Formats: sequence, structure tokens, C-alpha cells
Amino acid sequence: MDVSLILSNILNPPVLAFFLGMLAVFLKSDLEIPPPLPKLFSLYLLFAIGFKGGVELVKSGVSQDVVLTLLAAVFMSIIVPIYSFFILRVKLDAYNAAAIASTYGSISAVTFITAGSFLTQLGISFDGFMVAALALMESPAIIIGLILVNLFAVKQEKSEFVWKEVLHEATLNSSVYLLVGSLVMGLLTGESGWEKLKPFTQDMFYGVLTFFLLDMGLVAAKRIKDLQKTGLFLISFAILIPIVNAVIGLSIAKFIGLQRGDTLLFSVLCASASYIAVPAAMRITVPEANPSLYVSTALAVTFPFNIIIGIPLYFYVINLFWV
Amino acid sequence: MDVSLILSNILNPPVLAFFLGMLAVFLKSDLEIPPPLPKLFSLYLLFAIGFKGGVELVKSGVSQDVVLTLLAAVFMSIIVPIYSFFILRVKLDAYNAAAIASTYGSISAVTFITAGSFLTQLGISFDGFMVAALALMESPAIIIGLILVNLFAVKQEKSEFVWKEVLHEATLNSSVYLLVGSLVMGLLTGESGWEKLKPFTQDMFYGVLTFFLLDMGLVAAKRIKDLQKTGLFLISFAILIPIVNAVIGLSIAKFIGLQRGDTLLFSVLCASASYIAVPAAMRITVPEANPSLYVSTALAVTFPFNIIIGIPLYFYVINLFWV
Amino acid sequence: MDVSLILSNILNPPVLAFFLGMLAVFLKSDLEIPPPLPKLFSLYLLFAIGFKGGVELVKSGVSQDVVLTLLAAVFMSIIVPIYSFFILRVKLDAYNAAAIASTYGSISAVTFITAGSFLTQLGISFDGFMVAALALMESPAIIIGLILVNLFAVKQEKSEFVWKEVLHEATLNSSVYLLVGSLVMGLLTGESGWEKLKPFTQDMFYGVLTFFLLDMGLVAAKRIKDLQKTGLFLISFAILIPIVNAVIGLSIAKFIGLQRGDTLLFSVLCASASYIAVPAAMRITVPEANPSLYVSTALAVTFPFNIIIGIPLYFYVINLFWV
Amino acid sequence: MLPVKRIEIIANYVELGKILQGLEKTGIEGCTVIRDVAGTSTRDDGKHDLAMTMLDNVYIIAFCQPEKIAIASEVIRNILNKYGGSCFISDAMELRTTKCVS
Amino acid sequence: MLPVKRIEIIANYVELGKILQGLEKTGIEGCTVIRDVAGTSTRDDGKHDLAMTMLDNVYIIAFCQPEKIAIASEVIRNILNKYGGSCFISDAMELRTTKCVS
Amino acid sequence: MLPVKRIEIIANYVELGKILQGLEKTGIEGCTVIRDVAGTSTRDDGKHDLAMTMLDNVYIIAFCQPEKIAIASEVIRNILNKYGGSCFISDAMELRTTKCVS
Ligand SMILES: Nc1ncnc2c1ncn2[C@@H]1O[C@H](COP(=O)(O)O)[C@@H](O)[C@H]1O
Ligand SMILES: Nc1ncnc2c1ncn2[C@@H]1O[C@H](COP(=O)(O)O)[C@@H](O)[C@H]1O
Ligand SMILES: Nc1ncnc2c1ncn2[C@@H]1O[C@H](COP(=O)(O)O)[C@@H](O)[C@H]1O
Ligand code: NA
Ligand code: NA
Ligand code: NA
Repeated sequence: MDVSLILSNILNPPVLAFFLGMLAVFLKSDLEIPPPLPKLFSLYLLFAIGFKGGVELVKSGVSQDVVLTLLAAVFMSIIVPIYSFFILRVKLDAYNAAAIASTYGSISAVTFITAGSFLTQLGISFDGFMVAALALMESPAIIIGLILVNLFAVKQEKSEFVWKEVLHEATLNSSVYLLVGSLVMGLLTGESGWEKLKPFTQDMFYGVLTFFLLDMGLVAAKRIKDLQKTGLFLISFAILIPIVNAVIGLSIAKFIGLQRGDTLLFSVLCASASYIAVPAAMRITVPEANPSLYVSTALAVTFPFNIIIGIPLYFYVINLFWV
Repeated sequence: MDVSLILSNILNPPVLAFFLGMLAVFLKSDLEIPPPLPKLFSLYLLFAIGFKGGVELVKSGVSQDVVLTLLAAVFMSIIVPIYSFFILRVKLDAYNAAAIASTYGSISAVTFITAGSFLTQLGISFDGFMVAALALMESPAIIIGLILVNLFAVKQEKSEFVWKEVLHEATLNSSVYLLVGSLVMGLLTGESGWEKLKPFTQDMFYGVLTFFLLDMGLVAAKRIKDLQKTGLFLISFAILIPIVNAVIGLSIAKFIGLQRGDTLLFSVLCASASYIAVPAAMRITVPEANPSLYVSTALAVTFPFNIIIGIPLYFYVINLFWV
Repeated sequence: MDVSLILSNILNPPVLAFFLGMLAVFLKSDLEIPPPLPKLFSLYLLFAIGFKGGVELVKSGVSQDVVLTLLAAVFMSIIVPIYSFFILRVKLDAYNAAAIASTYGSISAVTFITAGSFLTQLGISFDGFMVAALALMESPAIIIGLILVNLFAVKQEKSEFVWKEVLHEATLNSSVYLLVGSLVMGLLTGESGWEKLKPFTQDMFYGVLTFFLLDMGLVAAKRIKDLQKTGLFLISFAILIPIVNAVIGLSIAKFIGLQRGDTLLFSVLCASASYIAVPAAMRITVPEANPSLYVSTALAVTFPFNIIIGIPLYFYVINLFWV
Repeated sequence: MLPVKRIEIIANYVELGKILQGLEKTGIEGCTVIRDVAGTSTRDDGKHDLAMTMLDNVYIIAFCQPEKIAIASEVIRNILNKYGGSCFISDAMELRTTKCVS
Repeated sequence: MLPVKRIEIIANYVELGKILQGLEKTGIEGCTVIRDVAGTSTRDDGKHDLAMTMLDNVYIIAFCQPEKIAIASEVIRNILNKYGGSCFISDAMELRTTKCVS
Repeated sequence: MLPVKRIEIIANYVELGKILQGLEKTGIEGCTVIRDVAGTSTRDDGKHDLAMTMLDNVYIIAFCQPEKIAIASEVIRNILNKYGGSCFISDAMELRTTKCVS
């Protein structure tokens, strides 16, 4: 594989900031991004990509590509947790398997954003509708998780109440809400709104991403200690399943005829795992599952793996296919 | 009335963000802008308009227009609470009437800023000295409120102590202080300071306003439940008195010969009600008054009304006059 | 001395904001920059100058100038606390003398940054490697302080443990770590990273500095009351020693042949005193010392003195030398 | 001065709504919420919670009349058993001002 | 270990200055202030205070010698009666370190 | 409900790590940390601590079994004697949920 791709990914301020954050924890420096600033950064990033996606969608219109991509997105976020569940059941009980499966069926917006900045650096374009795919892929896996628990685990409680609550959490949690909301704002204001917000949402984007990944580095490194309890099976799963998902993702993207940039983003969506929305929902859906398993694998293994190696790796494979 | 004016006001990222915030509360999404970030945004917005106003004042100089506008500003912020008080006394006791009257005599800086961005969108200019009017109109209503309470309500306490405290609060609360301070900074540094701060105070302005109005939408929507206790009288007052004040305001502006943009801003100053500075002062001036009355009407009725309908409505009326 | 230099320093938004902050405290306004925002601003400023320094260092390369400057930097941060200690011993016990000596041997990044913006305003260039000097000068004084305490004060505790802890604190505290880390990021990403981060790290810089100095004004003014207990000796020390250090600094800079801009920055590094990193370390090194002495002198006397008078004064002297 | 009970609950931010509702249902209307507190716990997963700045805990303090403790404990226990979190109860006196908890 | 009293005051941010002055006047010099706490109260207006991010409450904790409680209550009651806010008092022990409240 | 002890420690941010280690060493694994609290103290230097936003205090609350107090006090006293900070201990009851301090 082309080393220069990995290098051009790593020698990027946001990715370097991620390393800087991890290193701070290992060296026991007291560097921290005090709360609630990471929350602000993540609100900002979601708003910025949602708004930009909306503006671009209004320019491109809803073509067949868009519809196919969105269908593929929903398909993947339903199918991934199902096969992940059965793989995980080999070693884990139904509760933990369902929780982890949901985590990997959903997506990580920051991984998506980092892939976007990787493409920008290489000068490769991608479409605004990919943000709609991002928004669509957050929730279905949560619902699949709930179904899996109801089918395969013995639950004593009445599940009606839980259903309502989980559906609410899945569709209206702040990240999905803000993403969809800003996408609609972009659709409604179009080019004229874009002009005014551009210095804020576009020009600051890279800097805020750098600071946010600095914090993610701190957070991920602190979670690494948890991996001792996690066991080798889960760690391998957390590295291999993203690769599998990415490959399935890029095959589908090839099949429906996406361009190169969109294909990378779609693969990254399939490969990434949620460490915010899904964990919050899983505390409600399956309180029996151990959060340190599903949070740590997604945050301390899969997220760094995708950020550092995954993105250039998937792109390398895409280039092989596209030639 | 021209629907396109309302639309061009609403299809604006900041106003859409306000809706997005209100909707989040109605749909029970957990979206929030965590404290103290809204405070930062409001400090930023005050600083940015103060500084810009100062820079422009130094360019334009102190003309007769400036003096007349400032006199009119003080006049309105004295007269509005007085007639509001007597209207409110029809249904309310003297304490609550005085508190609400003060609230409507003072101003809301965010409403002013939103009106400014409405004008910018339409390509209509306005003058830097309007920011000085804004600063001047915050405090007098607080003092009038205190006088009203002393004249019309039975107070047992020695009021000397309260006088000193209320005067201090009225003139040195953080928003008046920062506004005046940044105006002076703009005056002193002029064009050279402006050049250096422009990317920060000008280019970010629209984005920060969008985020701030997102938060204001959340806050206003949460206050809407309070309106049940408020009663129809107060709700009607909260919609009608801004219109009355705006019309008086624009007549005065016409009389002293302001240009169109300045007239809109002056009307909006008259029409808006304070929901931060005055409520804080009223807790000291009239602890007997019920904060949910004066905060909720200003925040959950008058503020959204002005932001959504008021601004284009007043501008429509102004255009009728100016033809 | 040239009054216009002082004026052109003062009529600068950041310095005016510092005054505005101090005035707010004296007038008892409730203005405040709520925590943790000042921490964010300081992280931002450190990151921005570190990154810019790294990018410029990669352009200029490591010349003889760089090596000499860095050597001089380390030399000054070793020698300053030593002679300061003996001056302070005239009136103070060994604990307090060592703590204050360390404070003045180390540096204040904000003073450095303000001097940089003073130079930018005058259109005088300076080199990226000065940031490396800044990073190098933070820590040695802390270690010298520990040595002084061990040599001249009777300590009962085993100092091995303290040594390890103090060394860790000195080299890995968050400000040194972030400064060095962002410098390395700048070195690694060079011009291409700079292009992408420029709108964030460069264009926002001046505005964030203005807000940060507003907060520093608030903080410094609140500390001024502490000076009553401090006594005239320490206050005189806090004004005179920066001048002495600056003069020694500029002589050395002249000797090794630095250009004018770099000379000012070097003098300012020598003249400034630490009020964050060193106080945190001194609580561990010499808990016997009274923090109100070393924090107040650095923060409420030396910092304002340098910001307002020191920078233009040193620059005036440099201009005399350079003619 | 009037004897009251202090209820302290530490729970994850996502449960705040449910706990406030639970308190209100039992007639405890006054409470104070401190956000963004970090914590470690003896439960397996909580050991490194300090790391999770995105899912921070809240600290809820409610002073109430002693009579309400029995029913309040029941309600809170049900919520915490399901979603996790800790609850502690202690004694205090209320300084009577114009408005009081009882 | 030395018995002390814990005074907890929850009040609006705008009253912080006055309360700190009041405490100092009665000789209570140590205290800790937690900012930006949200709250609901039984008073009419407080019910939706969680919504008012701009006028947040502060939570003040002061440990003091038991003898000072009588006079401190008087001072605090006067302030809170006028401006609103709650105050609760309870017992605690101080761990004696080099510096103590008494 | 089970009797427990509440340990409250207020100290400077730079000492947080050491205190958490100290607590863990004595077997107190659950605790909650509130950051960015401001404070004044009777010690000379603390009088204007509200001014130092950069070196803010932390407030640490840990509920533990009463038996652990003796050894915990020892450890905490050593840390606070060296670096400053206050510690107070009081009584509380734990509401037993699925997971408890003991
Ligand atoms: N013994 C304790 N003392 C103080 N806080 C605790 C204690 N146990 C748990 N907590 C807090 O409660 C949170 C949730 O704990 P848990 O429900 O055990 O996951 C922790 O993150 C801590 O902030
Ligand atoms: N019973 C209570 N328990 C805990 N906090 C309370 C209680 N009552 C009031 N508070 C707090 O005190 C604040 C002011 O209450 P009030 O003075 O009633 O408006 C509220 O916003 C709450 O944060
Ligand atoms: N009596 C007290 N009551 C409440 N908090 C205190 C008290 N004494 C000290 N503190 C807090 O502990 C911090 C450190 O105090 P000290 O160790 O005395 O410097 C102060 O800044 C306060 O926040
Ligand atoms: Na996925
Ligand atoms: Na008005
Ligand atoms: Na120095």
C-alpha cells in the first residue's frame, strides 16, 4: 500500500492534534480541553457540515444517485448490526452483543468529517447529499439493537415503554436533530445564507476540527486502559469489522455508481462506530450491557484506527477498484 | 403587507436557528447550548456591535442627527414605561405593573442586532450612532421603574439604600458596561483597530448570532409554558405594546429626519423589551413582583414576535411612510 | 522618551481591553468572562503562536542565530532567578525569595504575544524561532527555584519525591506541552497545514487576544488589593527587576546580533514573570511560600507594567541602541 | 429552623429528565442541579468516567420534608436501579425565609 | 476532628456579592462557590428556571464554627427574605489540617 | 438504607490527581468531582481566590463506609497539610440500589 497516502493523512493538523492529545495522556501532562468546550466544538462541526450539505443539495437537486445512496445507507445500517450481533454472540452474551452491534451499525460524525478533510487535502470532491446519508445512518442501528434484545435476550420488563423512549432517543437526540436541522436550514437559505455564514462555518472549520481531535485524542487515550478487561476477541473485532464493513460499503458504492470521493465517505460511514449517540441510547435499551465494552472498543480502538490507518487504507482500495 | 418581506426575514440563518431551537423544545430533543457558552456569545455580540459603532462614529463625527437621535432615545425610554405602567395598572398591582413597564421601556440588544442583519441582507445602510442610542436606552427605564414603585406602591423599607444599588445596577451592569466600553474602544482605535479586529468582530458575527439565536429559541420555548399563568391580558399587551411603541418610534424618527435604516433600528429599540438587564435589576427594585410575569412576556412573547413578524412589519410601515 | 510609542501601544484594542477589564473591577461592574472560557483563549493563543512559530522555523531553517538565541534564552532563565533570589533575600525568607525568584526567571506568554502584536502594528518583523525561545524559558527557572530551596532553606522532607514531581510539572505542564506540541505540528505540516489553519489561527488571533486581555484586566485588578500586604519593597522589585532584566536581555541580543523585532521579544521574555505555570509548580516545590506574594507581584504589578509601559519603553531603548 | 432531609443524587446526564420528573411526582418541587461533574464509581464501567467529557454526570440536590423521604426513595430507587447512579440522604435544617420547602 | 456547621445557600447570581459580604461580616471567611447551577423551586417563578441560562443560580457552601450560626442565620435570612434564595444548615466534622476554620 | 460517611474536600485543581490517588489507595473508589469552583479561605492567600480563574479549585465528594474514615483521614490530612485545601466529614444514608458503596 502507498505509504505516501498514510503520510499525507497523518501530516495533517487535525490528525496530528489527535496524536498530540493521546501523547499528553501517556506522558501524564495535565493538558485538557475543559468542558463544555468539546460539546461546543461538536455542535459547531455538526452544524457546519449539515448546513454545507443542505446548501450543496439545493444546488445539485435530488438525482437518482441521491436516492440510491440514501437507500444504501439505510440498508447498511440495518444489515451491519445484524451480522455483527451473530459474530459477537460467539463470545458474548446477548445483551453485550446487541449493544456492541448497534454501536458498529451506527456512525461517527467526526470520522466522516476527518475523511472529508482528507479528500479536500487531496483535491477530490464529494457531494452534499453524503451528509444526508450520515444523518440517516445514525438511528436505524439503535432500533435494530432493541429488536435484537427483544428477540434473543430474556427481558422481564414490559417493552412498550422502552420502545417509545428508544425511538425518541434514536430520532431526536441532539446530534441527529442538529444535523437534520442545519441541513434543512441550508436547503432553505441556499447560496445567500451560505455567503453570510461562510467565514464562520467554512473558514473556522479546520481549526475547530483540530481542537476537537485534540480533545478526542485525550479521551481515546484515557479509555485505552479499559481495553485490558475487554479481551483480545473484542479488540480484534474492533479492527477487523470496520475493514469488512468498509469493503462491503465500497462494493455497494461501486455498484450504484458513486464517484470516488463519495465512495470513500460511504465506506467510512460503514466502517465507523458511534461513541456518543448509541452509548446514550444503549444505557436505556440494554442497561444490562457493560458500557465499558461498547464505549471503549468504539472510542479507543475503532476510532483511532479509522482516523489514522482506515481512511487512507480504504481510499487506497478504492483507487485500485477505480482504475 | 408584503409577504416577501416576512419571508426574506425568516429565510435567514439566524431566524431559522431561532425556530430550530423552539422546535427542539417542543419535540423534546435534548439539544442544548451548554452554559456558559450563551454568555460568551452575548459578550461577543455586544462587543462586536459596540466596537463597530465606535469606529463608524469616529468616521461620521457627531452631527445634529446624532444629538437628536440620542435625545429621542432617552425620551422614549422615559415615556414608554410611564404610559405602560398606567395601562398595566388596569389589571395588575403596582409592583408587577412597574416591573413590566420597566421591562418594556428598556431594550433587547439581540432584537436590535437581528434587525441590523435584516437590513444588511436587504442592502440598506444604517449609522454607527444607533449603537450609542442602544446603550443609552438600557438604563433609564430601570430608574423610572424605581420611581413608579416609590410613588404608587406602599414600601416599608428605607429606599435610600435601594436607590444607590439600583443606580449602580442600571448604569454598570455588564451589558451596558461592555457596550459603552467597546464603543469607546472603537472611537479610540478607529480604522486601524478595525482592520485588525475585523476578521473576528465582523466575519464571525453572523455565525455567532446564529448560534445565539438557536439558544434563545430554546430558552424562549421553555418559557412558553409559563404563559398559562400569565393570562390573556398580559399576552395581548406583549404583542400590542411593541407595535404601539414602534409606531411612536418611527413617527419620532420621521420627525427628526432619520434615514430608513436608522428608523427601523430606532423603532425596534422602542418595540423591544429587556429580558436580562431589567429582570436582574427588578429583583432588587421590586422583589414583590413576580419574575415569571416580566421575564416570560418579554422573552416568550415579545422577543419572538419582534424577531419573526415585528421587524419586517415595522419595515413595511416605514416604507409606506417614506414613499 | 517618545510619547507616541506609548500611545501607539495603548491605542490598541488588546491593551485597551486590558484597561476596560481593570476599570470594570474598580467600578464594581459585574462584567466577567465566565470560566472555562479564559482557559480556552489561552489554549488557543498558545496553539496559534506555537503553530505559526513551527511553520516559520521550517521556512527559515536552523541557522546560527537560532542556536545562539536558544542558548541565550536558557542562560537568562537560569541566571535571572539566581540574582533575583539574592536581591529578595534582603527582606524575605528563603522560601518566599525562591518562589518569587522562580516567577521572574520564567516568562509570561501573553506578554510575549502582546509584544508581538505591538511589533506587527509598527510593521516590524520577527522570527519564528522566538517561539522556541519562549517554550525553552518556561521551565528552567522552576528547577532553579527548587535548587535554591534545597540549598538555602531547611527542609525536613525527603526531596527525591519532590524532584520527580517538580521536573514533571516543569516540563509537561499544559502550557509548555501545548506550545512545544503545536510547534512540532507546524514543523511537520509546514506551508500546507498553515494554509488550512490560517483563518483560524491567524485571523482570529487579534480578537481572541483582545478578549483574553479583557479577562486579564479583570484578574489583575482583583489582585491589586493583595498588594497592601505585599509591602513597598516587593512592589518596587516588581517594577525595577523587569527593567533590569530587559536591559540585560537586550544587551545579550545586541551581542549575538539579533534583529530589532527579535530583540524586543527577547527583552520582553526576560522582563516578564510567570503567573500560571510557576505558581502551580511553586505550590508543590515550596508550600511554605505565600502564593499571594508571588502571584500578586507577577500579575498585578509586573504584567500590567510590561503590557502598558514596558513594551514601548524597551523598544525605545532598543531604537537608541540600533541607531 | 425546621428539620429537612437532603437528597443527593449523582447520575448520568441522560437520566436527568427522568429523575426530575420522579422528584416532582413525589411532591418534591425544589431542587438544584450541578452539571458537568466528573466521577469514578465502583461499578465496572465508571472507573474512567473522568475521560468521558461528552457523557458527564449531573449532581442533583433536593431538600424536602422528612415525611416525603419514604415515597421519594421508592421512586428514585426504581429509576437508579434501571439506569444506574447513586443516591444519598442526610439531615439538615432549613433557615426559614419567606418561602420554605414546607 | 472538630465539629463545624455546614451552611448551604442557593441564590440567584445577582445576589452573590451581597451574600459573600454578609458572610464576611459575621466572621465567616472561608466559603466555596459553585456557579451556573440550575434549579427549580416551589416559588411561583422558579418552576422553569432550568430555562434561564442567563440568570443562573449560585450554590454557596461555607463551613463555620457552630457558635457563629446564630448571627449568621440572622444576616442570611435578611438577605434571602429580600431577594429570594434558600439556606440549609447541617452538621459536619472538620479534618484538622495546618489551617482550620477555627 | 445504609449509614455512610460523606467526605468533602476542597482543594486546588493542581492537587486533584494526588487526592484521587489517595482516595483510591484507601479503598474509596466512588467519588464525584465538581470543577471550577471559586472560593475564599481564611488562609492569607485565599482571600481573593475568586480572582484566579486560571487556578480554580475543585470540590470532591466521596461517600464511603464509616470504617474507612480513619485511614482515609490520615491519607487526606497528609496531602492537604502539604498542599493546602480543606476537608469536612459528615453523616449520610445510602439508598441501596443495584450497586452500592459497600
Ligand atoms: N461513593 C460515591 N461517592 C460519591 N460519588 C459517587 C459514589 N459512587 C458513585 N458516585 C458518582 O455516581 C456516578 C455514577 O455512578 P454509577 O451509578 O456507579 O455508575 C459516578 O460517576 C460518580 O460521579
Ligand atoms: N428544596 C430545595 N432543594 C434544593 N434546592 C432548592 C430548593 N428550593 C429552592 N432551591 C434552589 O434555590 C433556587 C432559588 O429558589 P427560590 O428562592 O425559591 O426562587 C432554586 O432555583 C433552586 O436552585
Ligand atoms: N470554611 C470553609 N468553607 C467552605 N469552603 C472553604 C472553607 N475554607 C476553605 N474553603 C475552600 O477551600 C479552598 C482552599 O482553601 P485553603 O486551603 O485554605 O487555601 C478555598 O479557596 C475555598 O474554596
Ligand atoms: Na458503521
Ligand atoms: Na423598548
Ligand atoms: Na523572565
